[in-house]
Amino acid sequence: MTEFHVDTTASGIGVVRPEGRLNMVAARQLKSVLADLVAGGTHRIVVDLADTSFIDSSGLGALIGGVKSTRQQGGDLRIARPTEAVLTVLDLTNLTKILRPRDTVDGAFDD
Amino acid sequence: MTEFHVDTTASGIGVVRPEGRLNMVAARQLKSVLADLVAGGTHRIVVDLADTSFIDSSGLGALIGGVKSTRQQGGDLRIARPTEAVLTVLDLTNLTKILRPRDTVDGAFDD
Amino acid sequence: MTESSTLQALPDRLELSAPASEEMLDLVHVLLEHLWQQHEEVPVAERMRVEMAVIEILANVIEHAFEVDAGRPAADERGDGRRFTITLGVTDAEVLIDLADNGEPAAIDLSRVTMPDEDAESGRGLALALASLTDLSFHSADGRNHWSMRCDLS
Amino acid sequence: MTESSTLQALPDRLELSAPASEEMLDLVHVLLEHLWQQHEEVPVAERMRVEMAVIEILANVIEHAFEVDAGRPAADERGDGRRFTITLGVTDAEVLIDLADNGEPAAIDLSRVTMPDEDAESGRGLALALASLTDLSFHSADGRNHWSMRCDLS
Ligand SMILES: Nc1ncnc2c1ncn2[C@@H]1O[C@H](COP(=O)(O)OP(=O)(O)O)[C@@H](O)[C@H]1O
Ligand SMILES: Nc1ncnc2c1ncn2[C@@H]1O[C@H](COP(=O)(O)OP(=O)(O)O)[C@@H](O)[C@H]1O
Repeated sequence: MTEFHVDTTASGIGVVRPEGRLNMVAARQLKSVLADLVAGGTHRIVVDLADTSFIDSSGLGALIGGVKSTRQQGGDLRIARPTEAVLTVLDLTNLTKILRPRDTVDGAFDD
Repeated sequence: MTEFHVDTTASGIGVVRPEGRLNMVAARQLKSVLADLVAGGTHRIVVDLADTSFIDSSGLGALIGGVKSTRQQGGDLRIARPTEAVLTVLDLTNLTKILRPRDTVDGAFDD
Repeated sequence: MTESSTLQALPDRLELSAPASEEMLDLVHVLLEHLWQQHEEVPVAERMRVEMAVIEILANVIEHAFEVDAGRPAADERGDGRRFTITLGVTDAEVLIDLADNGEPAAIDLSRVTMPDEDAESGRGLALALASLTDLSFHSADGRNHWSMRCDLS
Repeated sequence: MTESSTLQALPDRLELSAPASEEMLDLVHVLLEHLWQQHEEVPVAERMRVEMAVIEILANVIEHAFEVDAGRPAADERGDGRRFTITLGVTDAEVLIDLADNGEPAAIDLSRVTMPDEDAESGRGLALALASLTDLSFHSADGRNHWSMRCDLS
């Protein structure tokens, strides 16, 4: 079972930390976690991937969906601290531009 | 992987807490943990089974072996806090006398 | 229908074929967890009984079924590999498990199995499996040993 | 020998046959962990590539291979159950995986698969599997779809 830890920082940024594998089943959950945040007015979101041991195309799809829905509201979704496995998938799918990895959760919205 | 946490109390009682499943592979490890304790002069041992989710006949064999080797040295091996799964196995194998479960680790040598 | 053919016809049965090595015990524990996930109706008492029996029998297969017997080379030395196949399923009324291996034909008489004395350090495996299950049977044919396990749902 | 027959002859291959349901993805992750435990020589980069490809292909099978096609009832409605069989093995030179299902014959042309644009929310599965592996092939015959995966050890 993949768990999702959700927090909001003092500056109103939503931080989502999936723990485990982001495959088909977990991607559906991530999608709804992100949709709930956006619907609740949180338009800047960091997905902290430090504890995400695996991601597949459906997990990527959920992240891209989050990028699009936050940007429509003038915000953004950024990813931080990807594991080696996640980096490999981002490389193979040419997504390191739209999902540029940040080193820290706190600094993910610094630029 | 089953892990073994080993401690010695102020009164010189060895406390072994296996974490996970006590099957064939882990039973061999438990056997050598117990043998090391006895060889090192610890003749009173409590095996804390609170985190032992499963035990099979080889796990039981390792515990019985520990009972015999400690008693040979004038000591004893006692078990504490068995889970439901462990209790079921003790019942089915008629071992609740030689391995009478104690409620607490601290009180395991009170009688 | 025999129990085995009932099991082999269950559309959601799980089947694993793997080398008969100790590391596979953990994999079979996980396989059982998935079986229970698919069948939440199986009470926890029956889950524990089935898990005990399956692990005992599989541990025996790993430990004994490939011992060099009367000078014949063991299965792995003949080159065909020490392997087992386990099939797990749940019907409305029972949990069914089949376990087959390609080891030496075993001479086992389950009617003579008894629980050993309390200070025995081994020899409890088959007795514990028998005590856990509603029915356990064994036969050896065509170079394979077959174990059939059944645990009725109360 | 073809890759599939090499794989089917490996004495320490792992084989799982199970219903094609989402819960099985986790079980296959665990199966891969056991394969790597048996084969510590496989570098971590290749482990990741194989895991990605296997999970992508299996997720596709679970999602697409049983869609009702041209009015024919899906496999599970015909009563024979949606199932897949996965076989995993490691030779001196490569990791080999076969995946077969009894779903509708799929019309898949791997030579036409491309990676979609960066803002696409789906359609990356097969492209990612292709990019991860040394070789991926597909064919459909006798009512079964077969995927063969190969990842050379560098
Ligand atoms: N799968 C098997 N193949 C061959 N012999 C077996 C098998 N299982 C059990 N036996 C024989 O039956 C005996 C009793 O087995 P068991 O009750 O599990 O106790 P243990 O394995 O601790 O000796 C074993 O010592 C072995 O000689
Ligand atoms: N196992 C399969 N059986 C039938 N059709 C498939 C299978 N795998 C893929 N397809 C088809 O190929 C298309 C592309 O698949 P894929 O690249 O995995 O992207 P996605 O699944 O996100 O659409 C799918 O939309 C589907 O139409």
